[in-house]
Amino acid sequence: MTPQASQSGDVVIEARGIVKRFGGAVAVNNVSLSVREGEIHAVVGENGAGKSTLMRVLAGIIEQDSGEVVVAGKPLESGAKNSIAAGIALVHQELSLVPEMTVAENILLGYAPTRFGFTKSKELEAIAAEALEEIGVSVDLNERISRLSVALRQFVEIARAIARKPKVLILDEPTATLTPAETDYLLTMLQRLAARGMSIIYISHRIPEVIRICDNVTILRDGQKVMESAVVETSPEGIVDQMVGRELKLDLQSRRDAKPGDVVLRAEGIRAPGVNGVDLEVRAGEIVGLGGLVGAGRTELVRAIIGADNRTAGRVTKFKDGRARTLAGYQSAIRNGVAYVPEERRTDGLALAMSVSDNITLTNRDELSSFGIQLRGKIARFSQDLAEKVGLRPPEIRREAGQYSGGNQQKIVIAKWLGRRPDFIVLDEPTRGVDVGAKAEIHKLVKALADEGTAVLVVSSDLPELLELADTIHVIRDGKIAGTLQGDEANEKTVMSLAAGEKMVDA
Amino acid sequence: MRKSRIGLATAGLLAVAGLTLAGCATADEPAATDSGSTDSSDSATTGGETYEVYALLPQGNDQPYGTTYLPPMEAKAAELGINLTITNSEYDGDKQASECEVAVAAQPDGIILWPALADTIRPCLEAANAAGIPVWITNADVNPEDAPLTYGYSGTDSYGQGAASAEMMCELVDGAEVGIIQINGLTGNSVATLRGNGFKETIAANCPNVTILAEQPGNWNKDESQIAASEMLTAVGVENVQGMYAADDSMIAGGIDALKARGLDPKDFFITSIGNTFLGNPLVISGELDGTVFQSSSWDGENAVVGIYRAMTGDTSLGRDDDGSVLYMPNPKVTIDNATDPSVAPEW
Amino acid sequence: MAKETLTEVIAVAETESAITKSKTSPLEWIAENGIFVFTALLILASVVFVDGFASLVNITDVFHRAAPIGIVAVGMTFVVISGNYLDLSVVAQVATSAVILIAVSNEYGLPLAMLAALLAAAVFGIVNGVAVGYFKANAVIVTLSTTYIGLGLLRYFSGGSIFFGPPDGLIREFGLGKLGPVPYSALVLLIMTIILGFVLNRTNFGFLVRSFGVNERATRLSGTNTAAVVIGAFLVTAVAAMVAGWVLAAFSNTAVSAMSQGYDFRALAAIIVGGTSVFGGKGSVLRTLVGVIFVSVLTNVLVLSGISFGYQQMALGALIVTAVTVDALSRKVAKR
Amino acid sequence: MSQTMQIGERETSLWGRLRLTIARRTEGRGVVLLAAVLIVVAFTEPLVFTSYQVSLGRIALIGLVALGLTAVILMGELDLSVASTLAVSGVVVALIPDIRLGIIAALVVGVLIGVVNAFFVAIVGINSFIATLGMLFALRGLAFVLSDEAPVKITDVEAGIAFGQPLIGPITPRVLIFILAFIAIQVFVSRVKAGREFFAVGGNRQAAYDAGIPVKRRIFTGFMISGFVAALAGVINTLERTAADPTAGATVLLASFAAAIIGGNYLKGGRGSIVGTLIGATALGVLQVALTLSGVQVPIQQIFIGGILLLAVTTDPANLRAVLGSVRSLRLGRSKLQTPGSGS
Repeated sequence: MTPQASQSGDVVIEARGIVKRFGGAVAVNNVSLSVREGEIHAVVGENGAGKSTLMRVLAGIIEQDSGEVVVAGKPLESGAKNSIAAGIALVHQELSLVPEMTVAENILLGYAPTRFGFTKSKELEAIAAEALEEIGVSVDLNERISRLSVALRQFVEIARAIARKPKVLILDEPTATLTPAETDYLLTMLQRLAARGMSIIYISHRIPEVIRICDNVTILRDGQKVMESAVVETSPEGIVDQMVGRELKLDLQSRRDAKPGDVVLRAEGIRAPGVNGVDLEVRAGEIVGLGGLVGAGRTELVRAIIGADNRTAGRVTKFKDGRARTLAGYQSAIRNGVAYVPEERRTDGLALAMSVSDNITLTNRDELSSFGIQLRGKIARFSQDLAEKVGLRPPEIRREAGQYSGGNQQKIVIAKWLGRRPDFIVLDEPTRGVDVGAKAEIHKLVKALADEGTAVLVVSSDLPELLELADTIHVIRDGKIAGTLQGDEANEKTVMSLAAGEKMVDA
Repeated sequence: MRKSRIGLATAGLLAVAGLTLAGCATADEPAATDSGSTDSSDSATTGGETYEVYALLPQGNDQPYGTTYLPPMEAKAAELGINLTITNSEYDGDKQASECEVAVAAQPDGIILWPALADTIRPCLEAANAAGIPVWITNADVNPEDAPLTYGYSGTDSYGQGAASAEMMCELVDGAEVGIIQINGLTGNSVATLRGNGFKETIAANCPNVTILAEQPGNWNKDESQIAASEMLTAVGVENVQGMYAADDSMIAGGIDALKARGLDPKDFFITSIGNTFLGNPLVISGELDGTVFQSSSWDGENAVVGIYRAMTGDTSLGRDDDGSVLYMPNPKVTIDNATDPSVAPEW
Repeated sequence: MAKETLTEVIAVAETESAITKSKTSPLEWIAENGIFVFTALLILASVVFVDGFASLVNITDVFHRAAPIGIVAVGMTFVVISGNYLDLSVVAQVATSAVILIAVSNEYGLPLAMLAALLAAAVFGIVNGVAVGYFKANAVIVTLSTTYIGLGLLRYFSGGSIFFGPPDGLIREFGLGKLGPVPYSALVLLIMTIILGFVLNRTNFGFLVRSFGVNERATRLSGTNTAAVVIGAFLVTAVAAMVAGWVLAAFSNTAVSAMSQGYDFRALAAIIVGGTSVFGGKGSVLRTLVGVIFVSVLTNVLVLSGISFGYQQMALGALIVTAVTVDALSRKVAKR
Repeated sequence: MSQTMQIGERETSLWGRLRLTIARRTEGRGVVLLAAVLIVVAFTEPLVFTSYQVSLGRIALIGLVALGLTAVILMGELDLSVASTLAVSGVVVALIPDIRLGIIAALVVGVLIGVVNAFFVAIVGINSFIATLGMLFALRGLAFVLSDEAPVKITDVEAGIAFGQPLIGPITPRVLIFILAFIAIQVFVSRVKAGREFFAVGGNRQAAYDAGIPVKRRIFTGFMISGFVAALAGVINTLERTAADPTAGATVLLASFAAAIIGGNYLKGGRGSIVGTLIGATALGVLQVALTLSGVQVPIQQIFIGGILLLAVTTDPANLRAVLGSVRSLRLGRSKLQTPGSGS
């Protein structure tokens, strides 16, 4: 289904039948895409749909296995230098700035103007200033990046792209780390740039943003293009349907009826970098969700609560069969039945180079050893059971955790905590980078846990997920609870408006 | 940012505290071990005028020899009203050269120099002369061409020690056709080189009937020497070996243990060494070590001071022409006959 | 927030390569098990081509070479696997323990001497461990500074003199003792290897050392007191260094602050040749043992063939570089 | 809405600017230590200053190699082979009769060693720590082999001695070369594009690749610099001492590291400065000269330098913050321990 994309100006960049495999897995499967001068072209899709991979191919950072990229009629050789020469600039999703270099240097990283190899600092600063001027952000050019806020770094990233006077500007989730005001500013800025004839490829999850500024939208699912259309000819619902496919939608309705028990954990006046005084309670058998925009301080909050990061103020009390314990630090939290499934699975959740059973043993050492000596037989049985309980596929506990897909890895992380039979579990972005199937399974798992009486605290940026899982949703904004939504009063609109803290940026 | 500044402050304070502590340490030092710089009270006792002297040594109480070299030196200095400042370059030529610059800059009445590396001290000597500071060499002499730049030398003749050990070897062998193995000191160290050459060349000259079948460094170390010796025995075949030489007693002790470990009786071998230390002397008495060359650390230390005193008081002048400008340490050969003689009582 | 970052992309790549890993390339196999083969070959070649190598006395010599440095190395393996590069201060530790053993036992008897040595080792281990584990300071610099301090103290208090054990004491007997061609010192090495091997592979502590080496953050977030793990690793190294000091002292029945020079890098060399990765995580105590044997045999053979010290050093250097090159290349192949 | 938006603080007051500049520097600890040393020394051993040319000489001796090493450290790599490089180049210059030829040859050797190191690190992909460890052994061996395991006297001793003499005032060629080397490398990493990019290679290698920076070439440059500088030090030592010592540089490696670390260079790369290294070297040099003058015995000196080094690493602001933080949050929890049964 490809209704005519809106026409204006001539094609600047065109991708033809791009295929990119990693080993056997196909990340991008025969995707074509063309962008015209002055067009803002949205590329949307679920996590792992292949958006970023496709953009990396366009930016020449990775080479496609087949297909070609054509810029201004000429096929583009792979390689960062070539694509930059061809006027393509990519604003990376994970910030790719050098912390100890100045703003100006970062803006022209690798392309500083030189005379006999010497950097012409005057000219350097002039160009950098101009670029910042163009996006209308004012920041001290000689400041070290390491001393800038995340949002400011994001703008420096963009300035860096602009500084190369690109014909095509690719932005990968640029608003992920921005406040609504900043987001709004960014969007107007992009429209301004497009108006001056710059072609922009805009990757986002936030449909309203797409609706607001984009001319055409390409939707990817599982590495394939499922739809290309002029934005005016589609609707938010239409886009979401194409992004997620149907099955998840159905899940959305399957709320569980929770019967919360006693308070299991109470946090009072929690303060930490990015967290400004939060009180919350989680009850047995209750799933409490933390909503809000990225950068709102949700991860910081949960880490401060369980002590994974130091908190500057506040007190956390854990109740277990009537007895109250104040949690001093992370280790005491774990000892008192707290479990934590971290946001960064690959760096914080698992020792990828170790086997599944090793990872499971990591949290259950005491149970699996006597006098400090590990009991191999018990370890094997124990981890085998857990692997099967969480539906790890294949449940080969000798395999390296790193050999499993994202979904399975997440199951391993959950498994290693289930072994401790926690009565309070924190899940931070439990299904990030997880395929739809595994996602559903993990959701079932979490619900089951709650039904067994475990108190659950979920952080998620994936609204449907939050709405499906949580009985109570605290929406976090600027490190505080902006509002709390119970049961049916929670929906995409209410959550988002609380999260954005103002009239939502809307078409 | 604030915390980091606190960090810096703490670091600074502690650094200061540490430095002041060091000041105390230097003061307490003589109490702790009688070495290092003597405090002025010693010189005060002598009445008469006191001299400031820098002693640039490559070892101090971090080596057995230095440990027994220093006390007599300091005692003598106190007696002669000399105020010593002692440095230790740990056999690092560059470090000693730099210490020499420091010494010259301090404009003392005299400098005692124990070259870490004979080849590298020419600039130091020239600097000292330019500043009109007499330099007395101790323990290891400078190269002949540099001798004129010094007021004199007291100490052993490392080459001569090697030679003496070789002479004993020749006597022991007494014309027979024998093969021996040689254990050298630390590779690249000048004393090691001199002793080695002294031994080799004398053997070649006096008793060509002795063949050096193999040589390896023992790094002044007993354990390393034992392994090296044992491996050399294996390499050349025990049956071909009738003798062994090592550049000092610690190493020969290792070599002798290597023989014992093979159930061989050291007494059946011609074995010579250098030092007559606490380790070597008993071996001589027990007859396992046929001969060694006595080196007296106390003589060495004392005469270094005597020498510079002469230089400062004008008893001897620049160059080596006037008599008494060279005091060679008697290097008596120690064998079972005189091993118990008090004159060669081991000192280190 | 969706974050299909490069890491995710690589994740897929890794997954694939990992699964295809089942059929390993020959080069990889060599990188994995090469050291065992090479050691066997080296020994075989030496037996055939080097006269006297196979003799019992010489085997004893090889063991004497291997024992002290080997004991240090198997201990230091813990620090390396925990991803902290190495412990430079073993030089000071070995000498300290040796001097204490002889000097103190002469005065107050062996038991007290051993206790004192143990105390010194504990101090070394804890200082290093706390600085690295708790203050998160770089291990190389920390252990470098503790080397300075340790040697300084040792020299200051020992006055650098040589200490002699009694000509016929327990120490001496142990030093001379042999079981067939195998000196007791080598048996100690063997026992240490077995014990530490067990600790590393079968105990919670060893497990944590490994997982810390693989992924510090994940280990910490699993509720582990990682600082304690690091301190433990340095303590194991310190104790091993202490035992090495005893063995060394017993072997020569003398002790001096200047002994055990260069044990730091020589031990690391053996560990690396054994195939333990300095990135942490990968490696084993057994590998270190084999590495030590390889290096010792090589040195022994070079000496037997009358090769001078200079060439011996060059050979060792070349060996290290080749060992890691093979490893690196194999990893590159695996990537494809 | 407005066409420009203001994000993040911007200092305008002079004091603020000053604070900012200080905050941006990495040499903090070095400066503090240096200040401490200078103050104490001023009282205990004023001679250190009156005969400053000596102190200069010692600083140059310690610092030269450290400067080159810093270039590598900035990229998050290590070069353990500098000491051996120094020894080899020293022997080379002594072995070649013609001094000019010798110097050139020695320096070329140094650069080649750098190339070999870089080859293993950048091309083969070995961790620089191990690669250079291998070179440390191999090159030391080479020095022994070339020198036949004994010191080598240079042919033209007089020239050597002349080389040791001050040129202008207290400035000996060594000091002059040191200053020039400092200026050159400082300018290189602060003004030259390639040099600035060392920070990118060390600070965020992925970003460096993405930005099209030739990372491998930079690594080669870095190791060539440290090799060249180490060789330079070897040449200077040999000429000044009129002989080459194959065992030379025993103390160089550790001293250089100490200087770099005290100067606030971050071993993981990306953070630090040549100025810092200079400061670190100065602090160490002055300290050593002072200790020498006061006749402190070597063991005490070692305990001292070790202690200061230990301080320098454990007081890295980041580490300290972490420790303080965890201590505080621990207190936070402990202070409020409750009696069982309360609440719920």
